[in-house]
Amino acid sequence: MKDKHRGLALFTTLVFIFLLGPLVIIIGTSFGDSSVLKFPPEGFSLKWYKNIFEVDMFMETFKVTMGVALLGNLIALLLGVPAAYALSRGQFRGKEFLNSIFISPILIPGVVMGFTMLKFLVVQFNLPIYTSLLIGHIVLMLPFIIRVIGSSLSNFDYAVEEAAMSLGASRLKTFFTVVLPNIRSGLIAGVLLAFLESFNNVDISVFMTGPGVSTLPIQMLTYVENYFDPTIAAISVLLMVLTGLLMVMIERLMGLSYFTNK
Amino acid sequence: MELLSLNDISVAYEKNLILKNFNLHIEKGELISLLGPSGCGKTTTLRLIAGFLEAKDGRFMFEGKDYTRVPVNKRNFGFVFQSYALFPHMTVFDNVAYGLRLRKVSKDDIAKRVTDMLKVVSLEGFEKRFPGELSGGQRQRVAIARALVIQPDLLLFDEPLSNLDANLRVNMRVEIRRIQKELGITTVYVSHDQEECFSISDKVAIMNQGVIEQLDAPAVIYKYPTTEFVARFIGFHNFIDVNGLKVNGEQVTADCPQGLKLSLVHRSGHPIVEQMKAAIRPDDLLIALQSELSNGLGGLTAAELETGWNVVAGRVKVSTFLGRSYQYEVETALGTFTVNREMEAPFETNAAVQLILPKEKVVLVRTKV
Amino acid sequence: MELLSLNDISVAYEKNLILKNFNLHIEKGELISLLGPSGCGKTTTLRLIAGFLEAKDGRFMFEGKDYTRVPVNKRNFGFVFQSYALFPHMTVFDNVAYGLRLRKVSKDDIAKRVTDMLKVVSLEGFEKRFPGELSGGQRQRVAIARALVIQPDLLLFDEPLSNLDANLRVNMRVEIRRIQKELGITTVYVSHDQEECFSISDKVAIMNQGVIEQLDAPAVIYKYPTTEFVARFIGFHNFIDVNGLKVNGEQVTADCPQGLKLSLVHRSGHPIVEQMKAAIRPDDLLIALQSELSNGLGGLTAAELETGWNVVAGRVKVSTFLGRSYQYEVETALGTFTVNREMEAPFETNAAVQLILPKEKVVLVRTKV
Amino acid sequence: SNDSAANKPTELVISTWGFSEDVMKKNVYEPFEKEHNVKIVVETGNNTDRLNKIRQGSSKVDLIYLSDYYAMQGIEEGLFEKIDRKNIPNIDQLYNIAQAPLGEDWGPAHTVAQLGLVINMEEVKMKVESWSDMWKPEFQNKIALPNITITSGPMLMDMASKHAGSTDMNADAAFKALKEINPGVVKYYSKSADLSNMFAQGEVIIAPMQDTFFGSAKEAVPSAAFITPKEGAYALLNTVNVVKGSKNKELAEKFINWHMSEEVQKANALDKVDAPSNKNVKLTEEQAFGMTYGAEVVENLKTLDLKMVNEQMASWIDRWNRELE
Amino acid sequence: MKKVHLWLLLLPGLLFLTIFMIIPIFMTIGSTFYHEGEFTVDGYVKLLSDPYMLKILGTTLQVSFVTTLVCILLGFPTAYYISKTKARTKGILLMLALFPLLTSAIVRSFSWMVILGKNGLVNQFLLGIGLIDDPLKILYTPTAMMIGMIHLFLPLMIISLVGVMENIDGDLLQASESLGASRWKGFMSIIVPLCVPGLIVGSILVFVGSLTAYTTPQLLGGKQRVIATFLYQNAMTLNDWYMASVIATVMIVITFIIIGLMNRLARKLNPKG
Ligand SMILES: Nc1ncnc2c1ncn2[C@@H]1O[C@H](COP(=O)(O)OP(=O)(O)OP(=O)(O)O)[C@@H](O)[C@H]1O
Ligand SMILES: Nc1ncnc2c1ncn2[C@@H]1O[C@H](COP(=O)(O)OP(=O)(O)OP(=O)(O)O)[C@@H](O)[C@H]1O
Ligand SMILES: [Mg+2]
Ligand SMILES: [Mg+2]
Repeated sequence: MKDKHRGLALFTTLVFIFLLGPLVIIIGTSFGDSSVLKFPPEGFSLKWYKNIFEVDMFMETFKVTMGVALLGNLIALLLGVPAAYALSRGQFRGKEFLNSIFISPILIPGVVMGFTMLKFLVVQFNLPIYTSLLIGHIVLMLPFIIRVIGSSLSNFDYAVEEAAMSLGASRLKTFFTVVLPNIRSGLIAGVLLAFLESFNNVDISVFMTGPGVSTLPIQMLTYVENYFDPTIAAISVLLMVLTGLLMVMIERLMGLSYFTNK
Repeated sequence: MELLSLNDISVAYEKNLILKNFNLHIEKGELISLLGPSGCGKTTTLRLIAGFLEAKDGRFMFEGKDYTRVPVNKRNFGFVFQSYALFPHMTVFDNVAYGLRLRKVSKDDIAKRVTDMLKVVSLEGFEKRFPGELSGGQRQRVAIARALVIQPDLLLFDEPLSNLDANLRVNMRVEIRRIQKELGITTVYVSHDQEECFSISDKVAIMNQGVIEQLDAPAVIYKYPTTEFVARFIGFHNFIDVNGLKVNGEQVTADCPQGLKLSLVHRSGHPIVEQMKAAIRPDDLLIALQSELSNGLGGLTAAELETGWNVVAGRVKVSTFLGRSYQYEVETALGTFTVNREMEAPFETNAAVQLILPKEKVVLVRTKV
Repeated sequence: MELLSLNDISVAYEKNLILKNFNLHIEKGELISLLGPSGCGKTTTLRLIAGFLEAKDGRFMFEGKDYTRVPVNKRNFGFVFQSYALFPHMTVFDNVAYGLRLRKVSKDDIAKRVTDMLKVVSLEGFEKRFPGELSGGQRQRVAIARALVIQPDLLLFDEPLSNLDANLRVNMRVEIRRIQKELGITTVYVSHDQEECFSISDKVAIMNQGVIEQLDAPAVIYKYPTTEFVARFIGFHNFIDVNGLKVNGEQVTADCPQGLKLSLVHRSGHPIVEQMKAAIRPDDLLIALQSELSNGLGGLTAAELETGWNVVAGRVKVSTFLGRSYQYEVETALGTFTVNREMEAPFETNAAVQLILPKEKVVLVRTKV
Repeated sequence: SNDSAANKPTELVISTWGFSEDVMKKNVYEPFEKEHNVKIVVETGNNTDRLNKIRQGSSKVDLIYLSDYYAMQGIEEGLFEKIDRKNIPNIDQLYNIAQAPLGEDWGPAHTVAQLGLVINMEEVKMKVESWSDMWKPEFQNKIALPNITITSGPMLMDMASKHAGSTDMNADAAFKALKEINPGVVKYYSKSADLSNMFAQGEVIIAPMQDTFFGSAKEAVPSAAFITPKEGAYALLNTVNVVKGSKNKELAEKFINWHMSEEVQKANALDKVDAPSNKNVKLTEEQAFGMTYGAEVVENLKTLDLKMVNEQMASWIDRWNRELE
Repeated sequence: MKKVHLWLLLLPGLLFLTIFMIIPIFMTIGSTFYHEGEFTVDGYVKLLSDPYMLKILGTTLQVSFVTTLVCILLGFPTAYYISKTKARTKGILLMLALFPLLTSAIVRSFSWMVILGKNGLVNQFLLGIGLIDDPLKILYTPTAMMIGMIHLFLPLMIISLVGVMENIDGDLLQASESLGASRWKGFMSIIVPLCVPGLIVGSILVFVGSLTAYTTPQLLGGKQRVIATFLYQNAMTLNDWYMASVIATVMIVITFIIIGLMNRLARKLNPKG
């Protein structure tokens, strides 16, 4: 098996170099001395990192972004998981149609969605900015939750659920003790993707921010409108470190193979 | 005491009616097997009883209560799945303990009962393994332990032993039977394996296309199948059309094609109707060279043998070694017969032989239900 | 002519050695079965031959060429998987046609050959279905058709019939054997089912923990197992320790525990060594009430019977109906014996009985390989 | 006044770009908050985003900072309150150009920047002194120009029509000139930061650039120089206006007055945030480096007729898209 | 499961989407047919009768197609390799593949400038080994734009594919090989069709992403315009939401058509997918 995959391994390595190479540059420049992106960086300095904490808005918007991504994710899970479950377990007409409805938010250009939501949520329904932002992000996250979790659900043998029920577990109990642990990898992948989608979103957030409510990507964008120094590279690096730590933590908590069953 | 009854139950997948006006009554403490060809509805029946499927029509009574709409998890029935359906994320111990935990059994009690049950299925020492780390046979045993440990009111087995090798299969079925009797758990058992069904059951139901064709004690079914389908299914490979049945108490004579005259003892008491066939097993059919024909063979007098009663001439076409015996395909004017005979050296291909149908071994079966 | 040979092959998963110095030689046109308990390495052997696994050591020769490193797709071996491994996205027709298409067979030819093959496996009319829409048995037949249709140089079957019901299983095995003989395709066949192995094979290899313990024609293995393991595996459920063997041509006498004296005919020609046991099948062991003992029973004279040669006294503990016969567990001073007897009415539990070990049916087996 | 009587601070919502927020807070917001018992809430974003939100009419913004071109759009669409100049006496201290860049009814400019030419001296062999020099063949494939959609886009139109010989802004002339230079343009940039990067990467050696960003370009390419062409540099005025419907108009005007004060303007200049539009602010040469400073410079900056620009914009963009590819 | 239960599970999500997205979007689309109080299709006529617009649309589609295709070509083998590795390695590789998503698109585009620019790493390298004498112009070309977008979207493709590949029975490839298929042929005829569901999801994500991407083309592309440019110009610069909605509707329709075509192609590859 091993030699047969050697070509593939090489290919994969190259793809990863392609994927990660730019990140190395970002990491490099974030420690550079110069205020322009240079690689290899000249000098060494932590001033860009210091700068992050000097600009209040970075921390404030970071909090908002995290809040929206986490709270939104939670709500998207509450809405999405039952739907994904019904879609994968139920046999009914119009299932395909519902399926496509649930992924439709991916298909609409971000600006249009953002603008539409501004028009309806903020202007028409007169919802508070933060609520609108949250709703916008939930809409954004739902398809990821439903798609990813749905596909791992459909790969999970229904007989196992029946076994649990025959042993006396209610549907809800079955879901939490048997289904959930087994779709863990899909769940984590879905949550992660949705989280990233929300965390990086600009298109929708741009319309849903207002006085005192803004998100980190918007703040970063605003920042580059005016400066281009490696501060945002430094932020990216911090985010990567944060995520890395988070993943290591998940791994520690949930065992070695949190991404994959078996 | 009747524990369970299915009354005029119909079940359908989409528009496909699988069970139609299905009836089944089971006494408390009984082990009843469902036997039938693939696709006849055995699993469907089990799933209906378990509550995984809803009947379109009819009623399901259990302990005198209407269970038709009782949800699965309120039924306290143990189910052993054809595909194991173990919880992949739990250890063997946790799999077995699952039902007990739901019943809020104390920790110590759980440990004890699970350990005991794992001993019963010969899986001591496997407590910490995950299902993915077990062989097929071991998984099946975990599934059985998991269903048994909750001391269910009814046990449902869907081909629980189909992935075990012969020895283990025999051991396990003896165990299942022992536990079932000991605990007095009423059980419905589905299997492909006839010997397994016969050996383990109080009663066997032979199913055909969603209908029970015969429900009787194993020995009765084995000896006295009522219909051609049942007979065929339990190993009567040889069938002969009969006409002009003459009944005289238990003694029956019949005319068959090609001038064959048949004399047989009809003991089953099953009614004799218009459309019937005579049937006999390969093991019961005697095969002999002309020279070997002798008085008393097959319960026939020398005179009878000579006048051709119950004797068919033919030629050996194929012979197969079966272990205990050789099996012959014998070509006759009435078609091909299958015969088994224990012997040291087999007949040659094309040898001319006589087939004798012992009076006591030929049964009459209806061609229609 | 030797077609295939495995020479001192070793196979390991990670660090687990599954086959160690494994040897197997197969003649052209032969059908050889691998029989053995779950986990003994049958599938591993097949996968090695197919080329899915690489040997750590040893050589695999095929038609005189070294095939050890020939890639799977250059081998032209048909493989029928235990888990079917049908292509879920292709219809039955396309599944079967897959190998032919790769061989650039013309469209018409493909249509013809696939249709023929589907007829062989009784799946006419299923061409357009997808594997997901078939029952287990139907899937298995598609898998068989898919492997057969390419007219492989070697056919490898991994429990191809384990999901079929008894009748279909018999039909299919006859079909497999017929096609195999007709096309003269050398075949390696793995199954749990002994009768299946015996009936279908030219030779049977009994495997135990990665080693072939005996490789012989079915009838030889059936009658003359060489080791205790083989004997146990093929249905000799009763074993007795023997000492003081006295050999006189084929006549052998032995002393057993509890003063039992055994006299037997040793026909197999297997060498007689130090550590041996006497073995007998439940079917061959005779069971009788004291009153039934008579001259000639089990090839023993009345005198012998009276002086206790080959006779063990015991009590019936359990009786089970097996269909053809009843099976009894009989408790004796030498342990529990298992006996089958065809009879109308079974012995009562606790009945005092005599077990007679017919001289011709007792075999001597080695306790070690 | 009455707001000092109430204990609960009034909320004043300010929409701004969001750069140097720390400095703005220190120099502008905090002192004002203290003095007037106000709580300042800031909304940040670029001109278009913020203007669009005002357009939707759901915003609670009181004051909005916009560059003059976008402010003009707001005015045209009636999004702003007219200001009462009496309440903003500090306006008198501003340079003329900053006092009423969009008309007497509308807000002043709190800072002035200029669009000049930045060149990489090391690479440029000739002497550059006019906007027209950009059309020189030497700069083929070495020049970047602003995109029509950004603030300096219309200024490019102006340069181009002048280059084509028209005395005032003439779209036909401009596009003729643009088509001429187009094949040699590396890129029409939309972000100034992007432009610094192009200098750093050696993609371009000349480009019109706002002096505000020259610092970073200089850092990237030490040999970069900022040149005021002989026709004059263009003024970039950042203005502040009161949003229609503001409940705190008076307070907002007080705030504008505060921002225009010498004190604030000087502090911001020293922190290198905004070039002062208050002519009373005096800076040393070093302090003024990189900033549009001094009456002589400021009063000579060229301005465009933004009303006309606004009217023409849609058709310009359309032609731009079609003709420059 | 009972129908009632099904709907109880589906309803919250469905209602949420309907109220907060579907109705608003339909009203936006609907508004493109009403301009100044009258039914009209002027916007569409204007857009679709303009050869220049059609050309831009064509280029955009082409770029999106190429991006999607390259993502498939790069993502497929990579995902396959990842799916074949052991659980632990798989976790790490997936995590690494996800990492680029943590970095804002702008930062990533800027880093590509550092790589592709005249003084960039690629040119320095090529000049260094003497392969070229003058720096290549890569930045500000359609190629640079596509590289940037591929980098942006490849992780999504990989993740979608790994998801389905993990669940493909390993025996299938062996079965095909035993029937005479080479590794490549087996891969193409068995693995690829079975990956169709993941391929579709991945392709939709990449395709829609590159169709609507705005910043990356703006930063890395040269003078090349894409349809999203017009959407943004109309929406943000000109504040012409009528035209913006028209363009958006056209883009949505195109997306649906493309997805329809992809599904059709997929069904050919894998009728059960
Ligand atoms: N989910 C389903 N959808 C549609 N038809 C089904 C479904 N499950 C089973 N069937 C059909 O119902 C019939 C009875 O199926 P069932 O599983 O009860 O058979 P069985 O007797 O258990 O067979 P086997 O011995 O092969 O397990 C079969 O014809 C089968 O094709
Ligand atoms: N992929 C694997 N990794 C590690 N061990 C394995 C793997 N596959 C099989 N084994 C081990 O190798 C041994 C032989 O397995 P094999 O599948 O050959 O058994 P078998 O004789 O076919 O059994 P069965 O009758 O249950 O199919 C078993 O002990 C099994 O646990
Ligand atoms: Mg079944
Ligand atoms: Mg196996």
